[in-house]
Amino acid sequence: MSEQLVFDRPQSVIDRPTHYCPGCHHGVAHRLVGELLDELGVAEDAILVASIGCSVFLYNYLNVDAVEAPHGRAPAVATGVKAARKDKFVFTYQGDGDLASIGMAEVLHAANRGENIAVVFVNNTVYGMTGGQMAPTTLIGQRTTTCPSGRCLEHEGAPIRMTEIIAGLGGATFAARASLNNVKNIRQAKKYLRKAFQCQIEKKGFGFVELLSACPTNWKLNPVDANERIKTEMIPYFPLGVFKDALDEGGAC
Amino acid sequence: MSEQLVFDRPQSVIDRPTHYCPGCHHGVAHRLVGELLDELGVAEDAILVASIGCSVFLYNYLNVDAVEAPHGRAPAVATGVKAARKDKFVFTYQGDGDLASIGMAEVLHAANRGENIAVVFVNNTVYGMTGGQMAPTTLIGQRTTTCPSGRCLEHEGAPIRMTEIIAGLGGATFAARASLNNVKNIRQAKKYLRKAFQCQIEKKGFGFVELLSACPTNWKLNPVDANERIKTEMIPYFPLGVFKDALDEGGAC
Amino acid sequence: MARYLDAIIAGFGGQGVMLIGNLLAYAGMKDGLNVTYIPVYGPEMRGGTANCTVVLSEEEIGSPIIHSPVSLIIMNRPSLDKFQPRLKDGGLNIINSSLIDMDLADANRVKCIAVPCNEIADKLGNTRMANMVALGAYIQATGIMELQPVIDSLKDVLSERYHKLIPANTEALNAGAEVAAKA
Amino acid sequence: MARYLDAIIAGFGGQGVMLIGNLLAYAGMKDGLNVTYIPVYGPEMRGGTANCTVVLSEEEIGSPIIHSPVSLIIMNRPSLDKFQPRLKDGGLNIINSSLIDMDLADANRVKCIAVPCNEIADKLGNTRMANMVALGAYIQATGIMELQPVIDSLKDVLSERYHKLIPANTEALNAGAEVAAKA
Amino acid sequence: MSKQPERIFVKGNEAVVRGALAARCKCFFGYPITPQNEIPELMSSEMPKSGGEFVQAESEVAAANMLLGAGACGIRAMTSSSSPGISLKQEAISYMAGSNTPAVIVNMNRGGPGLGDIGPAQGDYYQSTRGGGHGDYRLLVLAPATGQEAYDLTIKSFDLAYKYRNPVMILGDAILGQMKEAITPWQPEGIDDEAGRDWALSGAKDREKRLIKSLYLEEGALAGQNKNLQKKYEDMQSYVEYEEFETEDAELVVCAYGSIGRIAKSAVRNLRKQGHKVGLFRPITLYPFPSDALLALAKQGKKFLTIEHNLGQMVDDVRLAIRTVADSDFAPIYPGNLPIPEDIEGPVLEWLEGK
Amino acid sequence: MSKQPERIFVKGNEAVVRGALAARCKCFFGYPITPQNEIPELMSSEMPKSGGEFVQAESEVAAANMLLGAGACGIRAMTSSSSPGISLKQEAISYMAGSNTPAVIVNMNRGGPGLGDIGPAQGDYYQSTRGGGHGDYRLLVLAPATGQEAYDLTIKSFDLAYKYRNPVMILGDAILGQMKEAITPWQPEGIDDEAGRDWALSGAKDREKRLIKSLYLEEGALAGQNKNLQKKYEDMQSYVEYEEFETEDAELVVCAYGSIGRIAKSAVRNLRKQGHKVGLFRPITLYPFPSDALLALAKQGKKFLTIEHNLGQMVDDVRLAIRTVADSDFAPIYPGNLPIPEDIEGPVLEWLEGK
Amino acid sequence: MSRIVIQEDRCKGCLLCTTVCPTQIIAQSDRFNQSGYKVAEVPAEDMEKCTGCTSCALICPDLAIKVYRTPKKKKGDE
Amino acid sequence: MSRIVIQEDRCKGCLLCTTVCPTQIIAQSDRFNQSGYKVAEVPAEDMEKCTGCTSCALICPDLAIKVYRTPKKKKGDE
Ligand SMILES: Cc1ncc(C[n+]2csc(CCOP(=O)(O)OP(=O)(O)O)c2C)c(N)n1
Ligand SMILES: Cc1ncc(C[n+]2csc(CCOP(=O)(O)OP(=O)(O)O)c2C)c(N)n1
Ligand code: SF4
Ligand code: SF4
Ligand code: SF4
Ligand code: SF4
Ligand code: SF4
Ligand code: SF4
Ligand SMILES: [Mg+2]
Ligand SMILES: [Mg+2]
Repeated sequence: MSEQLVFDRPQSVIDRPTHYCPGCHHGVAHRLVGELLDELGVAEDAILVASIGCSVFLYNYLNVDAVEAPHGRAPAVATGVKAARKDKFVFTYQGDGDLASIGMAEVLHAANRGENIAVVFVNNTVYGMTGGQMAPTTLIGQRTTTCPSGRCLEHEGAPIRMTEIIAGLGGATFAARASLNNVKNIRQAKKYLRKAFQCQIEKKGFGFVELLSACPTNWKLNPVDANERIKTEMIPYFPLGVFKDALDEGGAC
Repeated sequence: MSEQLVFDRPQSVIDRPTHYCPGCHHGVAHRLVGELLDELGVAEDAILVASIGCSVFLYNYLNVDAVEAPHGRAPAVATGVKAARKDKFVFTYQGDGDLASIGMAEVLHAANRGENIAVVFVNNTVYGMTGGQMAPTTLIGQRTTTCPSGRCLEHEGAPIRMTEIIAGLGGATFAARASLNNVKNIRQAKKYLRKAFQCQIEKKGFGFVELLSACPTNWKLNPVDANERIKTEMIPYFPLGVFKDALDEGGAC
Repeated sequence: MARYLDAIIAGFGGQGVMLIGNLLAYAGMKDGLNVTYIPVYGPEMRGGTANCTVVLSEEEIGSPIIHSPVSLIIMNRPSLDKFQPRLKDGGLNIINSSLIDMDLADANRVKCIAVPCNEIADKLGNTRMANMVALGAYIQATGIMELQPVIDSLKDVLSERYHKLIPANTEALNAGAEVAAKA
Repeated sequence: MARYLDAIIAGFGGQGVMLIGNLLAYAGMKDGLNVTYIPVYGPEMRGGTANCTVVLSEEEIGSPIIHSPVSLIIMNRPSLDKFQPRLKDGGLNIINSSLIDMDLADANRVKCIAVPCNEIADKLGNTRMANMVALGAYIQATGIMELQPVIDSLKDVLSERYHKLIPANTEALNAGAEVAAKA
Repeated sequence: MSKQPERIFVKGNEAVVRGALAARCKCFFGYPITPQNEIPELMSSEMPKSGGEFVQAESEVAAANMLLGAGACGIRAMTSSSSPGISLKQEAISYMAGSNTPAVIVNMNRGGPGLGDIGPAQGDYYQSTRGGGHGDYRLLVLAPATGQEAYDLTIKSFDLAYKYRNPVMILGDAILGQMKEAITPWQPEGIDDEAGRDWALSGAKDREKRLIKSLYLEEGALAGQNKNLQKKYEDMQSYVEYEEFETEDAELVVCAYGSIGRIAKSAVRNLRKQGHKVGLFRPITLYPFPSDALLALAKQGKKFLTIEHNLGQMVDDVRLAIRTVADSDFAPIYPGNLPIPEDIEGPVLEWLEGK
Repeated sequence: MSKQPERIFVKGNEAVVRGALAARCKCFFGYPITPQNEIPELMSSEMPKSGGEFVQAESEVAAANMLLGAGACGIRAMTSSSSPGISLKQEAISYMAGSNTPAVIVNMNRGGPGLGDIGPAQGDYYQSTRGGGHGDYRLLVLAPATGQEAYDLTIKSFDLAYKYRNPVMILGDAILGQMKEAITPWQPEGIDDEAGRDWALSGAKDREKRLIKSLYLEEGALAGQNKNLQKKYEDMQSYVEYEEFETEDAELVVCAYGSIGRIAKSAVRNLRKQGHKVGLFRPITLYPFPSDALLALAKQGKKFLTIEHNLGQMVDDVRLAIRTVADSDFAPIYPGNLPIPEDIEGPVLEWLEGK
Repeated sequence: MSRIVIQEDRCKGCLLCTTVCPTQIIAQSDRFNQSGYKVAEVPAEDMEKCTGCTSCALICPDLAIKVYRTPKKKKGDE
Repeated sequence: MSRIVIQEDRCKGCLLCTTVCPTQIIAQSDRFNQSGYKVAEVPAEDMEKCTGCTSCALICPDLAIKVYRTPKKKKGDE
């Protein structure tokens, strides 16, 4: 029997180099999203709402219609897109600065309204694009350009666990946290993303997946060490798993 | 022995009529705040951050320094006040439209930073001042001027429980929910408020108290029935009690 | 002269001054006039007094806001204090004498008609219709139109669930008109 | 003529072009000149090429941005493609010949000096100092100042934790200067 | 246009809603603020009836961004607010302008700055016409003076938004919003619900993917986009609307817009009765500003007095329009005061005396 | 002022921080955005050292409101951002202006509209000088062209903010923020840290309570506040700053501000070398605008060409300033393009040929 | 030996006080105050039933109620 | 009988693939690509050890790896 290509770029991911730093997990997250758009057959119906962060150019990498949202406002823009085109597959892709800081109100309210959209949340504990400033998700003790001596609970507060907050909202249907630091976790991440996307396809409401991701550049670690940091520092504080799953119950509860 | 005046207006509450509707609970909340400012001896150090809602004129009723925050931004303004005057007693007083809708990001982040301020949150399930529109706290089935056929879980999502969200944040120190519908609950409300204020006095961080309150006008109920509604409809959805108390543990955890 | 009238209608929040302002303007429209109605509220919605201004005219209406009107309907004391001085010389002032001491009426300068609105309404069975009594008196006193277009407009201005009160409101309008006719 | 020089320094993100731009400008300041340095980044921070512009002048500097500079330090191929055409006729082009095919140098129009920066740096023990090799060559070729003020500035421009690398950097600067001296 | 002869008696806010419904607006994103509350309130019951979507946003920021999303899909969409809320929408408005997204934004201007009051004012003229947001962009700005105009211009605003792929602002005030008067509704014909077919987002099925964005990082790209915008704004200049009243033999032309324009009309009538040769020039489009028409009047040797319900904003545009041949005086009506014809008659009489 | 002779080599962003620290700024509220990130980054380490407070806000909206809170306490406080972030601050800026709250806001203008790019631009001139927020208000707007001016004007901005109890904007751009040059720091003397003693919030101990607000609902109150503001803005007019370069015998005066003003200086030098009688007028305060000085030049019969890194904004103010005697031409440098002296020399030469 | 004083110009007639008095002595009067509200009252004859519990004052949103108590003489006093 | 192909112009030399290969056959090469990154490679002699598990491809952030598998012939085939 002849040789088979068992792993290749998904159709939805455009064949071009990305602008990301070596070892940046945005690339992995992009691929997972692209694979699912293909596998679930929604690529031709998809409308991506891109956010402002290193991943703003996701719209150059995915072969789907897209709109660029102002920083933090992707869930509001997505609400507008969905209101206009209920039959389309609408999703946002947001960083932690974008979603957990400036965009806190928008994501919570979109989730609580039970908007029938999916949110892919890439948590790398810093503002990547602007040079590694502190994010709401920055870990205690982590040094960034705006907390140069390390984040301090007293002064800057505790890292925010978004998935837990979203899961606590009556309007949300599915909320889970995964990590992109190793193959097992990447596989799990895809399962969660599939569920979140499924929510929307079945018109069962808001699906949310947080992806713990590396930003080697701003962590000032090489990619391999950055992946290690996710395991040793991030996962202990940001536990992986499904925090809410009301998908089988017919939607938000 | 001669007659004693056992109940009178607290000193901090200015002797003038309020603009509130008959039976509006803002008056009760004002009095509790005033009593505590007096009892805790912080009136002369107090800086009130007023919010936009029916209670914007609180600054005309309390005998303390005050600044008027834009709608929803009182916790940010209070953060600025506290940064400028760490030695002062800084508190916000906000409605549910103000705090839970437009001001969601500001209150969550102030709480999470562990700002050493107190937040008094008056939840009357509507935008009172602007004429009774739906708030994030509006109960399922409740009719308002912007959900005229009653709030619907499918379309507008579930009423948001702010105290629970705040309590879940690492930076928050004290979070509780009380009600102003009867004498017992009013006494309990005062106890919670005292604890929240104490947090700040002891420099232990963010204190938050939600007060379930009546808006007879926009509920289109007489004041007595409005109080009854709190008992029969609000408290079952918004349970009373302390949701976080890290006061004795030395602050936020 | 062309039909023209402007009025400020003022009272407490709950006295229904907005409703009769609306009714007056609507009836004017039905009667073929150009009309404007504009409410003035206190702090966003709450408390204090409320008033509105109505203009009725055969010509195009420029300003819907009038500082010195030719007529007033005054439902409570603070409104009298505020608006009577602004009334044009010789203007018409319908005063709710149930709540206002008629000694305060500036009877030399303007034409004042005392209408014991609350009492009349009470007698008709519902104090809340004091506003209609006042409007009835006003229509009669100004002669801007017949009472009938006003009565006919009730069904359009009152929300459905108050339609059962149309007969009572009609009675109140008539009772007010009677007082004015005798004044 | 008054001392004046402007330069665009360009390369990959990680090649340290910003650092040598900074060093050049700082040394110029220490040497008594007016100086400006301005970096140009790609998408907010990430990816692509980086370049900066340095102006050194005895007179007040107006524009810190130069479209057609009198000199270039070119660390990679895309930068050559982009900036060489803009170089003024007869200008100086320091080219990192370790990564760039010197056939591409426009040797007829401008003065090109091939400096095998990576190889020299590699030989000195650290590829990352290729940038210093290039700067050494540049200082030598332009004669805008001695090498010493540049070497003296290393301690001010490098962050504390890299101070241990000052001797190595000095060596690299010298090595570059040597190449240019022989060119 | 098939006129329905029946007049209805509605607030300006309701006229806006009726106009939007007639224009087949399909999405509305609102947030409460006086004096425009009737707009979201009415929309909340009317939108679902016509198969549209009403969303009460969590804030004006969110509402404006929802609008951006719906507009990017080529759907007729609208938001409304009043001054402080409009300030919050500025970032998104700049994004819409920068990404050629059609949308309609209503501002029922109230007193400012800050929380101000809830009365009428025209303090937001600059913000509306010059872009309160960042960058070089322009909104089409329509300033109705009557309930009927509120209805008519709302219908027009959707057409313009799609014609130019640009956000359009309807700038009213508390008078326009709160005043009830009779209007005659009509149903426009030939609305093209698929006007966005060539550019709007709908899923990349059997065609290239589409992108609505305002980030331009490639060399020269942003400059190109700014040139495109400039070209668009030049095209818009052909779409001006204004009212002239009694200007023909006027010595002095009062320039006023919106509610003040309307009140000025009363004043001009009164002054004419007193024998004064006064006229009114009322811009209906504030951007594009009817500069040519003003310049033509200036060339006839007329004098100008601009009166606004603010400290002097539109007067800049009047002066710029006529600068090569004439100038305009200015009289403010202070925000916080309810404007009346006397506020216009007074300055005019003073001017006439002073001349 | 005690000059420390030592020059330091810093970015304009750092010059702003150093100036603020010299002016004893005690609170800074930031949020990341290119090209101003060095400001919050440096503040995060410097503020604590000088006993001040650095807060990284959750958004620009929050940062501006924190600034309002600190300003209400009479504390020298500052925020900085770039174009989209400044749009988000507009509501709070209007509140500060409306409540007479002193504060300093830095805008390192980037390309727009929308997300635009991260390069320099001057598209926010209107927004800065005319109030991107709602209502009638004005900021003092200072436009440094060099690192040294960034330092000096930052120090001045705090004095002005307290002198007028008004927010002050420092309007730079990506060139100013990102360019490094040598500056000479100096320490101002006589800073009054208690400048707010008569009005600022500090707890109502042994005195009447105080209130910082912008809501004015009582009859006539808001009009009164607007009159007060108008008076204040008139007072500010006396504080204008500008640079004239080679204007004396110039036939044509180029008007340009900020980085473009600086680049224009190079252009003027080059053109002079070619024998052209060209000068430069560079407003340093954009509000108040140096209208009188421009008018004086116009009266000498000079011609004007305004050049901006936008589609034409300040040119309105130039034209308004000289409208009674002259007019100004305009040439844009498109946002998205990096400006160079040739961008100014070109239009000037064209103008000279065309005249 | 307690009593309350209702400040009539402050009372808004909400009647909340009437719902919490353990002795049920507070009721709506027939009087309108200046602002048009029908104020609450304790008929003079009922006042002696007041226990001074302050419940009415605690629930009154308008601080319209003052409560006075005359402590019982302790046995043996005087 | 599996193999991978690394698209060198896409590889950024992050080396994440090297950490997940069960047979440890991926390593950094000496080659710089156009963008200046030292790319990963599987030495030709090691390729036969590839199990086709796709781990390297799953973790590669740059979609630089394609994986090919040749199914084992079932007994009795051919
Ligand atoms: C209103 C506004 N504020 C700030 C910025 C600047 N900005 C661009 S990306 C970014 C942060 C991105 O961080 P994050 O969302 O965590 O994404 P990452 O780059 O880490 O993937 C910021 C603050 C902006 N573009 N707009
Ligand atoms: C930016 C902005 N948006 C909207 C408003 C209008 N507004 C004033 S009060 C209010 C709602 C108040 O509701 P809530 O906070 O629940 O207070 P309540 O009146 O119910 O006590 C709103 C939306 C405003 N002033 N500013
Ligand atoms: S800065 Fe961080 S998040 Fe951004 S591309 Fe680089 S590694 Fe990825
Ligand atoms: S509207 Fe509601 S919240 Fe506002 S004063 Fe009246 S009762 Fe109180
Ligand atoms: S104090 Fe107690 S007993 Fe007395 S009137 Fe009030 S509620 Fe009744
Ligand atoms: S509770 Fe207070 S306001 Fe209400 S009726 Fe009693 S005394 Fe009056
Ligand atoms: S497919 Fe598996 S075995 Fe083969 S190279 Fe990749 S990780 Fe190694
Ligand atoms: S994981 Fe991909 S990008 Fe990284 S070294 Fe391996 S092949 Fe190259
Ligand atoms: Mg991030
Ligand atoms: Mg409320």
